[in-house]
Amino acid sequence: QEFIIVASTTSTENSGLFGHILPMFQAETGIEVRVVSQGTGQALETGRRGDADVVFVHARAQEEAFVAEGYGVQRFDVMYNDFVIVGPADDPAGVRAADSAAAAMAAIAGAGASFASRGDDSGTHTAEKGLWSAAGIDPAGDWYLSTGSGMGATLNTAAQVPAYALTDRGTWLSFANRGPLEIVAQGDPVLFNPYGIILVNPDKHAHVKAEQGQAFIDWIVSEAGQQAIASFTVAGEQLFFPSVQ
Amino acid sequence: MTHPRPTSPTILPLRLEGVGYDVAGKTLLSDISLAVDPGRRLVVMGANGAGKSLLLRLCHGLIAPTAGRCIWADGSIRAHAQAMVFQRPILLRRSVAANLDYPLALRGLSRQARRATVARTLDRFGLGPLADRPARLLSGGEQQRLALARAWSMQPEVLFLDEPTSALDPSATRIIEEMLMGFSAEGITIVLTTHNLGQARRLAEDVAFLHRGRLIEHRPAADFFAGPAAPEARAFLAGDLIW
Amino acid sequence: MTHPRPTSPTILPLRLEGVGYDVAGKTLLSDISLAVDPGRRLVVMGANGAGKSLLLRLCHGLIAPTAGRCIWADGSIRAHAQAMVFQRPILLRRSVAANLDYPLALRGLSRQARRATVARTLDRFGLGPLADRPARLLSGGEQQRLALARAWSMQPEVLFLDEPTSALDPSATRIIEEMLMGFSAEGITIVLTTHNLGQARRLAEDVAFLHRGRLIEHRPAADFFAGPAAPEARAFLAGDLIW
Amino acid sequence: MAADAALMQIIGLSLRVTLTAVLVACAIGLPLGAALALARFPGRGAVIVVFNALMGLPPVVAGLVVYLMLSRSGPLGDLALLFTPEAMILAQTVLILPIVVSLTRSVVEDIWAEYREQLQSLGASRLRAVPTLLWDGRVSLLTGVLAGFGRASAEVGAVLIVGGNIAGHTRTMTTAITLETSRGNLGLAVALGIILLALTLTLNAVAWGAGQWARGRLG
Amino acid sequence: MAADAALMQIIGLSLRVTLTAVLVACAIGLPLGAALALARFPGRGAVIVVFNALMGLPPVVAGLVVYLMLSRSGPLGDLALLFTPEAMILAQTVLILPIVVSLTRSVVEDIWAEYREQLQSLGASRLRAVPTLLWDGRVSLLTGVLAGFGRASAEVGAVLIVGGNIAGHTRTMTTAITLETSRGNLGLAVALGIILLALTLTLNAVAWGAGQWARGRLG
Ligand SMILES: Nc1ncnc2c1ncn2[C@@H]1O[C@H](COP(=O)(O)OP(=O)(O)OP(=O)(O)O)[C@@H](O)[C@H]1O
Ligand SMILES: Nc1ncnc2c1ncn2[C@@H]1O[C@H](COP(=O)(O)OP(=O)(O)OP(=O)(O)O)[C@@H](O)[C@H]1O
Ligand SMILES: [Mg+2]
Ligand SMILES: [Mg+2]
Repeated sequence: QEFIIVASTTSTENSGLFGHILPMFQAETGIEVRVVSQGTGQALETGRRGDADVVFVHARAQEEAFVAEGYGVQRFDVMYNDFVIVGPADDPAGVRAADSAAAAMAAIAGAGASFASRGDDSGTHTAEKGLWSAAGIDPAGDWYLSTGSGMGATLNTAAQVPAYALTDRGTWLSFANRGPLEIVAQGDPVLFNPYGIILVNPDKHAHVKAEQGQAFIDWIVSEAGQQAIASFTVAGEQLFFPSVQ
Repeated sequence: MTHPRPTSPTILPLRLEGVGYDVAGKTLLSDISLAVDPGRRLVVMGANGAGKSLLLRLCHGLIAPTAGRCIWADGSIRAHAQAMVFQRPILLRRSVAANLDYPLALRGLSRQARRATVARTLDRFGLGPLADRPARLLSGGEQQRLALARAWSMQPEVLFLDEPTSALDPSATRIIEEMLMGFSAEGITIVLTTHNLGQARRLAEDVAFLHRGRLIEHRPAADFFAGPAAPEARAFLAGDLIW
Repeated sequence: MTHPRPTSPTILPLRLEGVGYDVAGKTLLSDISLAVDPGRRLVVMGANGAGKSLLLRLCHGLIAPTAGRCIWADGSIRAHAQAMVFQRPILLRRSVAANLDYPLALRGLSRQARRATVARTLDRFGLGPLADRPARLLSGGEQQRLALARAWSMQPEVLFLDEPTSALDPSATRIIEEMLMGFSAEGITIVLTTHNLGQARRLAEDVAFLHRGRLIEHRPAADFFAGPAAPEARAFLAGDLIW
Repeated sequence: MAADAALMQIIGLSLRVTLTAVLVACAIGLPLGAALALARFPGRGAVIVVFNALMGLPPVVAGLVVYLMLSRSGPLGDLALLFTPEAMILAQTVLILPIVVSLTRSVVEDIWAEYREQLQSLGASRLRAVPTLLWDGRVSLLTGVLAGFGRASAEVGAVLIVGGNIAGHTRTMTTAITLETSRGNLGLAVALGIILLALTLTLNAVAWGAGQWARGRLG
Repeated sequence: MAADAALMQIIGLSLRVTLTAVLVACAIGLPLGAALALARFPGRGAVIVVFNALMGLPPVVAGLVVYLMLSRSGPLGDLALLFTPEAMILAQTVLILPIVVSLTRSVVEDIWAEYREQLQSLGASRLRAVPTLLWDGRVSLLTGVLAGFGRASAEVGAVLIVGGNIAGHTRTMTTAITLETSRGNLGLAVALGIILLALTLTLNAVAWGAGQWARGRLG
């Protein structure tokens, strides 16, 4: 039984995407894909140490560094989803009125409303830091809760406090414990969240199953793979959008 | 005796009515009927494994009979105002003095009263120099002496003693025997087992003789030693029995 | 005796040279010099707490002297071919038969040889009916008998016995004494403590008398009982000592 | 994390939460375990089995249960305890209580087997025997308490859920280690683990010293 | 997860990993703990303290250490054990070994205090006394083994790191619970926790029954 190990992020695993597409790939090629879902930083570290054959994450700058250092062969765009800002339905900071993501963040900070940050250097956390700097704010204070946890745990926290939070739409749609939270801001192009896939460099780690790994990459960027991604829905909503035309 | 007199006995006699004791289908004691009368010195005799210790534990209320009943004069199953010295005394993992203090504290005596009683008891039993020693490191005889002292300090109306001098040297044995006679003179009831025939003769007013879990003689000591009716008892006194 | 003769003694005499034993700054034994000669019956006497059990444990090699030395004729510190019956025997949490089997298995005897020895021992000590009982539930005397049986089955050249009949009934005591005389006749060396003066008179060839951790007499039994030199020993024999 | 002050704060919180939880678990678990060793009642075996099994209570489940209790929508929501150190203490207490109870029961059962008749003869009720047995078994009980302490100090699943791992407020050593791991900072994670173990080691050394001293005095 | 087959597979893996780890930890830990109770050597106190402290080894740290060993860039990388059930067994064994060792030492020390002179007199060397003491202490040792089992079966931090929580391959009950929690499916997480506890309960009931039977035969 052939298999490869893919180090990926919790957001893709938690959303159920892999459960949807991997059986199709296996049916086609006979290759089993074992997905280890970790924080983005940890997933890249796993690749760097040669413990995965493929990494599949969303943190563009870090991915490019990974390739530049020679740990990855090449980065391929696969798909994107987007981030949304969620918050208490009564929207104490008036985020709904903001006309951009940065303005939304400024409103939260301005009102001193609670904000739950993942604080784990994940792709989502990196995107959040980008939004704060775009808003010209250095978030600190009692209202800013750095949970140091995965997306799900952070949303669990945000639902309880309640607090605003930045989350990817995939996790949000499949998240069951929303409490008073709902989407209060979305649609700004800066909330675009691209996923890349990279084969771990067999020159660094000779045991990497380059052939099967490349087969997976080839398939996922192929027509069939892209369609598989597009056909994945949660509650009737498409979560991920193919980025290969 | 420096020991205060106990209040007049009210819990005696203790009556055993058709008492039996089975464990796991084995009958260890059967059909024992017996009254422990107030103020008497009863010596329980019998070969090893005859059931003497079981009988004392039944009387003392530590095990419950599986047939018949043990009942005190006041109707209780397990009366206070009794104490027992075990064949193999169990000492607490504390000092000698703390072992003496423990049952007194259980009875709710004040710290002061306890200190006085402990001091008196240590002195009475020659345990003064050992007061601060960990009780479990004492020699065999010292442990037995401590167990005796502890029982004495509880001022019981009935005192059960299971081979209480088996580890004692001859002079200690003599002193303990004298003390037991003294208690008896104060009205304390004594139930004792011993394999020391001389001791039995010296102490017994009544004798109960057990054989394989049955009570086959219960008579005044003078009669018993003059010539027991049961052949087993006769053989026992002659040292004839073989296991 | 159905027991096979031991091979001729080579490990004796055991010599104690200026042996002392201190615990936590307290001197429990001091300056004991003594030889345990082959084939003799040595009875160690003394009041409670005199140090008899400590002396036996030192000789048997269970504790190491803090001064002086104990040395066997073959130069070893702790010889095999010895066995000891403790004042308070420790039985394993197993059946009576398994308790007898254990030391034999330690010696590497075959299953068959063990089964035969166990059967013979059970029979010899009247423990047959108790073979399958959990050893820890035996009566006090039965436990002591089992401990004696276990030591016997090990076919020692030297047998240490710490008050071995203290829990036995009179006839069991007599039988054990006869057996000890029998072992002695076979050449087994016996070191025994007892508070039973009659037993000491019956068994002793030599007497060692301890007083407060010191060896104050070590003489042939006849001399000792005729009239010990030391006043402490005289008082002890008269039962005069008080603690 | 780089700042020493932050590290100190995290260490302080870890110690406070764990030690308080151990203290509470002992205050309840030692007498309860001893009582369970002594008591005879129908269903006693079942209770013992349940406590034994609860030694295997998954921390996440313990955390979730406490979370659902303390949640704003839960029965105790009004106490506003969620995401506070108090909630973490509660979750850890739930987690280690079965360990303390089961190990205490086991130790006390052994001593009780030896002491039962003697204590009853001396006039001790079963209730009164509890402190006696705990005191006489103190050296052996120590290992069980240390096992509970170890479990609490190493635990992350429960404190993460009810504490939220909020920086500067409910972040402990273990949640910090988990965070650094998910950031891929494996070296830092291991370093934090070593600091935690060093703390644990120190506490254990002190406990052992105390135990030896007690044993010496007790013979 | 919905599929029963998947659930069965997860349960099977959990049991396999945990029971194997307990078995290995007992095979090493029981004799080692007993030996530690008997042996007298300089530094013995330190070794005991270290094992006591290691009861508080954070699972994440144990997981990381095993991870760093088994990683392709680690010393044992060529074994290709990472993200396999075997790696999980190894990590859990590391985790519960100190528990088994420490609790065994504590129990055996108590029996040894009673047995020492008698066993030496009967001719048992310290080495030979080890199996004797383990056998005679078997009822008391059971609770320690169950504590180790509980820790292993409830554990998630270490198996997550070295197993990777790969669906159908290294996903266990506890990692599934963690996953469902992070999905916000708290109800499902608690339900899985209850299944896990039910399994633990069953195993504990069997162990208790066996222990009672042994106690009956042993007196
Ligand atoms: N480990 C120990 N620590 C402190 N004191 C001890 C220890 N062992 C024995 N002792 C003390 O040493 C003295 C001698 O003890 P030993 O057991 O040898 O007495 P013995 O002569 O056998 O008395 P008995 O006739 O009562 O058995 C006693 O006073 C006892 O309390
Ligand atoms: N819990 C028990 N389970 C099984 N058998 C027991 C139990 N307790 C006592 N026995 C048995 O019952 C019999 C009587 O025991 P008991 O201790 O009363 O004897 P005893 O007359 O005191 O003997 P000794 O003179 O040796 O002390 C013994 O054969 C003993 O083995
Ligand atoms: Mg008896
Ligand atoms: Mg002695």
